[in-house]
Amino acid sequence: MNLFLFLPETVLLAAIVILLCLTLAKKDYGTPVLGFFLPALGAILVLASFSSLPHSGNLFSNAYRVDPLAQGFKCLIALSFFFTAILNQNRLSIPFDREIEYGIFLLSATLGMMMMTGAVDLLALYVSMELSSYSLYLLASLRQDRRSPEAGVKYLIFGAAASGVFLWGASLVTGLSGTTSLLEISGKVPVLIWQPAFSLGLVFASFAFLFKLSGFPLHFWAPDVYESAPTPVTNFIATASKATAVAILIRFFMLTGIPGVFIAALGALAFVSMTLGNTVALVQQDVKRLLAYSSIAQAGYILTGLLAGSFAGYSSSFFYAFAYVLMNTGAFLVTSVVAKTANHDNPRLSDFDGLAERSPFLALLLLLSLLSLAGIPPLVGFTGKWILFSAAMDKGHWFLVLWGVLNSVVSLFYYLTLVKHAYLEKPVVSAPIAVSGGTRWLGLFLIIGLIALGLFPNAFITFAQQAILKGAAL
Amino acid sequence: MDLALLWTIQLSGLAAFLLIQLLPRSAKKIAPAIGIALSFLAAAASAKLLLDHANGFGLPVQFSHPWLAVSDRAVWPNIPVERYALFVGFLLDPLNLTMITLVTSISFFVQLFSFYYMNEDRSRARYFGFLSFFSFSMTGLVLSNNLLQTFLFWELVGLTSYLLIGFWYEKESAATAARKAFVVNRLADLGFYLGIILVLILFGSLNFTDLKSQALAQVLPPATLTLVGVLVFLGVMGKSAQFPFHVWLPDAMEGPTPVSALIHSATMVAAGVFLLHRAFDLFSASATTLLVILSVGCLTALTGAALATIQRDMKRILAYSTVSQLGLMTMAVGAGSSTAGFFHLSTHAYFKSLLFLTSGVFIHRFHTNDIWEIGQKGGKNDRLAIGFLAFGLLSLSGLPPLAGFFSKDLILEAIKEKNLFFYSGALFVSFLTAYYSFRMFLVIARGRIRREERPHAESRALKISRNVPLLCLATLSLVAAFLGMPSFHFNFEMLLTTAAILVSGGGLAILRFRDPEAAEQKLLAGKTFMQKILERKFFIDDAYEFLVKKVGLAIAHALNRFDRTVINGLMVNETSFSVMRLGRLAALLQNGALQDYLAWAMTGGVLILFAFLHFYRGTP
Amino acid sequence: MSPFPILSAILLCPVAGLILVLLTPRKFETAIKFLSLLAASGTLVLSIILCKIFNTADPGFQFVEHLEWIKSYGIHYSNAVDGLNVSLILLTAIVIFCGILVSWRVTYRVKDFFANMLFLVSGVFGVFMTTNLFFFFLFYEIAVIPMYLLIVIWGSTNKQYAAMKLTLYLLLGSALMFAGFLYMYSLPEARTFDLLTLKQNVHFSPPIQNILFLGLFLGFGVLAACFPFHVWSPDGHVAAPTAASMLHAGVLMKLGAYGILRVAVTLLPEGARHWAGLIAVLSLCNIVYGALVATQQKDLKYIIGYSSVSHMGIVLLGIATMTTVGFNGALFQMFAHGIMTALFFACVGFIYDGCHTRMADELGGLSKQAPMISTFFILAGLCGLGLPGMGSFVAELLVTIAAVGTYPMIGITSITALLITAFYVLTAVQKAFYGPVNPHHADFKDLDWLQFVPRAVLVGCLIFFGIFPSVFLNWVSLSTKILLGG
Amino acid sequence: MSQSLQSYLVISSALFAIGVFGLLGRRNLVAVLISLELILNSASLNFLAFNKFSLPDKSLGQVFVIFIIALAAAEVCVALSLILLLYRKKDSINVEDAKELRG
Repeated sequence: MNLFLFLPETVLLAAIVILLCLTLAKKDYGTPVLGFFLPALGAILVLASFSSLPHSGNLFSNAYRVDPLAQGFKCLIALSFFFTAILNQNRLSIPFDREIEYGIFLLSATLGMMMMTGAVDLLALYVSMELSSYSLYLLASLRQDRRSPEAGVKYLIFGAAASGVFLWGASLVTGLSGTTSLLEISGKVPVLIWQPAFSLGLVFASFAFLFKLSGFPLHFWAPDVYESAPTPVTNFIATASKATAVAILIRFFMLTGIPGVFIAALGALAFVSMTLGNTVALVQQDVKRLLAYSSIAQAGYILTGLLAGSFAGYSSSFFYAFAYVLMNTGAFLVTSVVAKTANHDNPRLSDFDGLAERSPFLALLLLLSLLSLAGIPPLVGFTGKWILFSAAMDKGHWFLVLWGVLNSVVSLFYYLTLVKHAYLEKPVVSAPIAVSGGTRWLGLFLIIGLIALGLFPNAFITFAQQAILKGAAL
Repeated sequence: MDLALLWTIQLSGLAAFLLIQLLPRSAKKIAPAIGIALSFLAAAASAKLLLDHANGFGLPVQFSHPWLAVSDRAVWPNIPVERYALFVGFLLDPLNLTMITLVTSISFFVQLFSFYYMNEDRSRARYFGFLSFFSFSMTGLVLSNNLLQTFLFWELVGLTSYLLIGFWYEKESAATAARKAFVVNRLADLGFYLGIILVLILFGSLNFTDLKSQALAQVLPPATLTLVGVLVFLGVMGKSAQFPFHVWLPDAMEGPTPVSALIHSATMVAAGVFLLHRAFDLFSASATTLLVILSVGCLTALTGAALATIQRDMKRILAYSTVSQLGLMTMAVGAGSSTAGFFHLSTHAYFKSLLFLTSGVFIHRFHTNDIWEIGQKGGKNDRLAIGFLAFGLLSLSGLPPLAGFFSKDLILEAIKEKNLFFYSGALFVSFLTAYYSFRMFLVIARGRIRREERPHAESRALKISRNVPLLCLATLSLVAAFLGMPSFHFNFEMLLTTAAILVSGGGLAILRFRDPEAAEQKLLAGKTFMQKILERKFFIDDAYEFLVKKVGLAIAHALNRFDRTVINGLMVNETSFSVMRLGRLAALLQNGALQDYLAWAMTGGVLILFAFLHFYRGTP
Repeated sequence: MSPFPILSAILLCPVAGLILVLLTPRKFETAIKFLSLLAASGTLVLSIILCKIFNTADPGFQFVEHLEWIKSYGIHYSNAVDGLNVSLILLTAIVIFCGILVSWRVTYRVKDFFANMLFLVSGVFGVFMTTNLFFFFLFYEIAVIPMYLLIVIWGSTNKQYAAMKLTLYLLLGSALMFAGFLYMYSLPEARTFDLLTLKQNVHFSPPIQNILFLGLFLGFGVLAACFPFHVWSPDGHVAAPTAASMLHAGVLMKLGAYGILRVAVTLLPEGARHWAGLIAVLSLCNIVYGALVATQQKDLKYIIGYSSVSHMGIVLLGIATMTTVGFNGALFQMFAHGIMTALFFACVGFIYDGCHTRMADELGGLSKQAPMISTFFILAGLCGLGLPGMGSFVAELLVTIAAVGTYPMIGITSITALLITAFYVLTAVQKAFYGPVNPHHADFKDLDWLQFVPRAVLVGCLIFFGIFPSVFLNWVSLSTKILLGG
Repeated sequence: MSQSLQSYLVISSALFAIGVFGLLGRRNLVAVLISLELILNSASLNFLAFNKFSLPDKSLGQVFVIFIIALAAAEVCVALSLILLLYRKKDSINVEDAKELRG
C-alpha cells in the first residue's frame, strides 16, 4: 500500500488530529488557527494533491480507487478548501469559542468529499457522503444569529432523507447484483438492466446525488442554507460540495450507464432547475440568496452536460465544474468583503452600490466572475458552456441547449443588475475598501484564472479528457 | 482639344466653389471676383467650342469612361452587353453646344449682375460659391452622354436650387419654400429614377446614342415603352414645373432675384425640356407618351398663364409666365417637333432672364415686389429699366421682330398640324401672355407717382455690373432668334393670327389697366368667382397640404404609436415583465416550510418512478 | 501563412492599446487618450495597407492565418480576408479612429471609457476577420458587454433601460446563433467549427437548411435591426454616448448583416433562397416603416436611429435579392451607411455637448452660429437621402437595380422611402439649423480643428467612394460572385 | 427471487413508506427524526433480506447494516444537538415555527 497514493487524505487526517488536541488545551487558539494554520494547511493540501496527480492504483481491497478522475477532483476540492480558508479572514459572527470546531468540521468535510471522489464501493461512498454531509450540516449552523439553527435543521433533515433514499436504492442494487463494488456492478449491468428493480435502485441512488448538486426537486435547501450560513461556508458548500456531486455523478453514470427513460427525466429536471433558478433569481434582493438560485441554474446546465452520457459530456462537465469553482469563489469573495465592511453577513443589492468607486479591483473581479457565470466570452464560463452544450447537442438534445442558452440570457439580467449597482450607483459611504493581502492575491489569481482559462483552455480540456478515459477503463 | 475645353467648362464652376469655400474668413471679400472670373472662363471656353464647330462639323464627339460595373447574367439573361458597366462621359453635338453656350453665358451675366445685387449682403461668399456650384452641376447635366449621369447632375441641380432658394435661411418662408422645392423635385425624380433603372434592366444601355426608337421598339414591348417614357417624363415634369409639380416654382421666388433669373427661368427649369429634346427617341417611341406630354404641356401652359393674370408680385407674375412658357415648349415636343420646343427654350431663356434681372433692378431700388407700389414709387423714372422691361415683355408676348415671335410661331405651327384642340389652347395661352405682359407694363409705367424714391448714388463699378448684363442679354436674345432659327419660311397666315392675338390681348389689358389706381380700387372692391379660384391657385396647394399632412404624416403618427406601444411595449417590455412575474410566482414555492420542501422532493421522485414504470417496457 | 500576419496585427493593435490603457494610472488622462489614439491610428494605417495590397483578382481567401486552439473540438484561431470583410475592416478602423478623436472631450472616468471603447472595437475586428465559428461567436459577444457599460455609465436619456434592453436583445439573437453553430458541429460529417471545411464537406438536407437558416437569420437579424426586432436600436443609440453610438450604429449593426452573408448564406444557400421572399418583405417594412416613423421623431438622435433602421433595410433588401448586384449593393451600403451614421452621431454629439439639448425644435439657427458643424450635419443628411456624389446613392442604386430585377413590386415601393427620407432630413435641418438664432444657446461655439479632423475624414470617405465607387466594387464583386456559386 | 424474499422486500418497502409518511406528516421535529430512522431501518432490512437469500458473500449485508446503524447513531446525535440549538432560540421544536428563511 504505497502511502503516496493516499497523500492528500493523510494530510487532512493529521490536521484533524492536531486540531482535536488543540481543543483540549486550555488556551484559546481560535484566531491563530483560522488566521494562519488553515490557509497554510490549504496550501500544503493543494501542493499534495497536485503532486499526487500522476499516481493511480486501487486501495482498501478495491473499495477506493485513485485515478486521474479522482485526483483531478481532489485538486479541485483542495483548491476550494484553500480559497475558503483565505476567505475566512472576512468571517463574521462566528463566536470565538467555536472557531476551532469550525476548523475541524471544515477539514472533516473536505476529507469526506475527497474520499467520495475516490470511492468506487457503495459502502465507501455512503460512509464518505455521510461524513462530509454531517460536517456541512454543523458548519451551516455555527453562526450566532436566530436563523442559522433553522437552516442547519432543514439542511440535515433534507440531507438525511436524500441519503435514506440513496441507501434504499443501494440496497436494491447490491441485493440484485450481489456486490457493492461499482466496478463489478458495471460488468453486470448489461445483464441486470432487464430487471426493473435493479434500474429502479440505480435511479433512486443517482436521484439522491441531486441533493448535493442542488438540482431541481432536491434544491429546496440551497437558498435557505446559502443565506444563513457564514459566507466562507456558503462558498465552500457552493463550490466543493457541488464539485464532489459532479464527481460522483460522473463516476456513477460512467460505470453504470444511464437508463433511457432516466435521460428524459434528467432532461426535464435540468429544464426545470434552469428555469426556476434563473427566474426566481430575478426577484431576489439578498445577494447570497441570488447566488444560491444562480447555483441551482448552474446545476441545470451541468445536468444537461451529464445527461449526454457521452465521453465529451463527462469531460466538459469536469471542465465546467472547475470553471464553476473559480467563478463562484470570485463572486463570494467580493460578497464576503462587502459583508465585512457592511458588518452584517447578508449583504443586499444596495450594499454593493458604488463599489467601482470604493474599490475598482473588487468591482472588476465581481464584473468578471458574474459575466463568466452568465457565459460571456472571453471568460472561462463561456468556454465551459460551449463545450458542455456541444456535448448535449451531439446527442440531439437541441431543445435543452437552446433553452439553456436562452436561460443564460435571462441570467445575464440579474448579473448585470448587480454589476449596475456596483458600477453605476453612488456609494452610501464613500470610504475606499481596503482589501487585505491574502484576499487581494486570491482575487488577482481568480481574475487571471478566469481570463487565461477562458482564452487558452486547451491544456485543461485535454487533461479532463484523459481523466475521463482513464476513469472509464476498468 | 475639345476634351480640354469640355473639362474647363465642367470644372470651372467646381473650382470656383472649392476656392471660395477654402478662402479664409478675412479674404471672403474677393469671392465675387473669383466667381465672375471663372464663369467668364467657362463662357469663353464654350464660345470657343461654338466657333470651332460653327456649322456642326466634326460633331458628335463623345468621350466616355466606365464608372460602375453592374454585371449579373443570372438575373437578366437577355442583356445585350456581357459585362455592361454604367458609363460617365461627355457628349458634344449641336444640341449640347447651343445649350452649353446658353447656360454658361447666362450664368456669367447673372454672376456679374449679382455683384451689383448682393453687394450689401454679408454672406456674399456663400452665395457666389453656390452659384458656381450650380453652373458646375448644370454643365454636367447638359454635357452628359447617358441618362444616369444626367440623373446624377439632375439631383445636384435640385440640391443647389434648394440651397439658393433657402439662401436667406433666417426667413422661415425661404426655408419652407426651399424644402418644398426639393421634396417636390424629389417626388418627380423618383419616376425618373425608376425609368432609368427599367431602361437599364430591359434595354441594357443608357447611352443617348444607343437609345434609338427602332432599337427600343425591337427590345421593349409597346406597353413598357409607354411606361418608361411616361416615367422619364415624370422627372421632366418635376424639374420643368409641369402641371401637378409646378407648385414649387412660384414659392422659389423667395430666393434672391439673380437666382430666380438664372435657375428658375433660364437654365434649371429648361433642363427638363432639354432632356425631352436630348432623349426624344425614348419618348417618340410610343405615341401615347407623346399624347401624355402634349396634354400635360397644355394643362401647364393654361394654369401658368391663368394664374399669372391676377398676381400682384412682380416676380410671381414672371414665375407663372415661365411655367406657362415651359408648358408651351412641352406641348411643342408633345406635338412631335422637339426642335421648335428647344428653339423656344433658347430664346425664352434669354429674354426671361432679362425680365428677371430688370425686376431685380426695380426690387433692389424700391425694396418691394408689388407692381402697384413700384408704379407709385416712380418706376417709370428709371428710363433704362423701363426700356428693358418693355423689350422683354414684348418679346415674351411675341412682337414680330423680337425673338419671342419666331419661336412661338414655330410652336404654334407644329401644334396646328398635330391637333386643333391643343392649337386653340396654345392660342388662348399666347392671348393670356399678351394680356398679363401688357398689364404688368401698364401698371408700372402709368402708375401716378405718390412718394418718389430718389435712387441713392452708385459707384461706377455697380452701374456697369447692373447695366452690362441687361444690355448683353437683350442683344443675345435677338442674336439667338436669328442664329438659332432652324428653318425660316414666311408663313403669312400664322403672322396674321399672332398679330391678332397680340392686339386683342394687349387691347384688353390697356382697356382695364389704363388707370392703375382705378383698376386697383375695382380689384379690391369685388372679387369675381373666377378671381377667387385663381387666388387659391386652383386649390392644388391645398391638395398637397392635405396629402402630406392628413394622409402621410397621419400614417407616420399611427406607425410611431404602433412602434411604441405594440412592438416596444408588447413584444419587449411585456415579455420581460412576464418573466419577472414567473419568477415571483416560482419564489412562492420556497415558502420556508421544511415539510413542503420534502413533499415537493418526494413528488418529484414519485413522478420519475411512474414515468419509469410507464415507459419501462424492458428496454433500458 | 503570409510572412507578416497583418490581420492579427490589426486585431492586436486595439488589444495592446487596451492593456496599456488599463496599466496607465487613472489620473494621466491625456496619456490615456493619446494611447488609444495611437492604437486606433495603428489599425487605420494597417487596414489601409491591407486594402492596398488586397489582390482584387484572387477570388479565394487571402492573408490566411491559422493556429490550433482546442484541437479536440475543431476550434482554430484562423483569420482570412476576402471581398466581403476587407471593406468592413477598413470601415471599423475609420470609425474607431474618428470615434476616439470625437471623444477627446470626455471628462468623466476617462480610463474606463477608452478601455471599453478599445475592448469593443477589438471584439468587432475579431468578428470581421475570423473564419472559425467559435471565434466568430466569441468576438461577437465580446463586443456586447463594453457597449452595456458604455451606455450605463456615460449614457443619457433613460440609459439603464436602454442599455439593458440592448444587451439582452443582442444576446437573445446570439442565443439562436449559439444553438445553430452547435447543431452544425454536431452533424457526424462536420465535427469542426472551421467555416471552410464546413462549406466543403457538409451538405445539409433542404428541410434542415430552411430551419437552420431561419434560426441563423433571426439571430443575425436582431443585430442588423431587421423589422420586428429593430426596436432596441433607436433607444440604444439615443442613450449611448457619442463615440459609442458612432461605433454601434456605424459598425455593430453591420456585424449582423455580415454574419448573414458570411455564415448563413455561405453554408445554407438553399435555405437562403427559400426564405429570400420573406427577407425581402421584412426589409421593405424596415425601409418604409423606419423612414415613416423617423418623420415623427423630435429628438435628433432618434431621427438618426430610425434612419439607420431604414438604411439597414436597404442592406437586407440587397441580400434578399440573392444576386451579385444586390450583394455588391448591400456591402457598399453597409460601408457607406456606417460612415454616414458615424458622421451623423459625431455632429449630433457635438451639438448635444454644446447646447445640452437634442430636440430639433429647441435648437434654432445653428447654421448662423456654427456654420462648420451645420455643414457637416447637412452633408450627412444629404448622403442619407441618397444624393448622388455620395456613397449611399451608389449603394441604393445597385440595390434598387437588383430589387427591381428580382422583386419588382418591392423594389418600386422601396424607392418611395427616398422621398420620405428627403422629407424628414430636410425638416430636421430646417428646424435645427435654419430659422432665427435661438438665444437659449447663444454661447455655442463651432468646431475647433481637433474636432474638425474626424468629421472631415468621414465626409472625405463618403465623397471619395461616391465619386469612385469602382474602387470599392473591385474588392467586392469577385467574392460575391463566388458566394452565389458563380 | 424466491417467494419469501419478496415478502421481506414488501415489508421493507412498507416500512420505507411509513418512514416517508412520518417525515412529511409529523409536526414534532423529534418525531421527524424517528421517521428518518425508520427509513434507514427499512434499507438495512432490505440488505439483510438479500443477504439471507441471494447474496453470495454473506458478510456483505451484515457489514453494511452495521455501518448503517453506526451512521444512524451519528446522525441522530448531530440532529438532536441542532434541534436543541433551535429550541434554545425559538422555544419550540415544532416544524411550523422553523419558517423564517423563505422567498
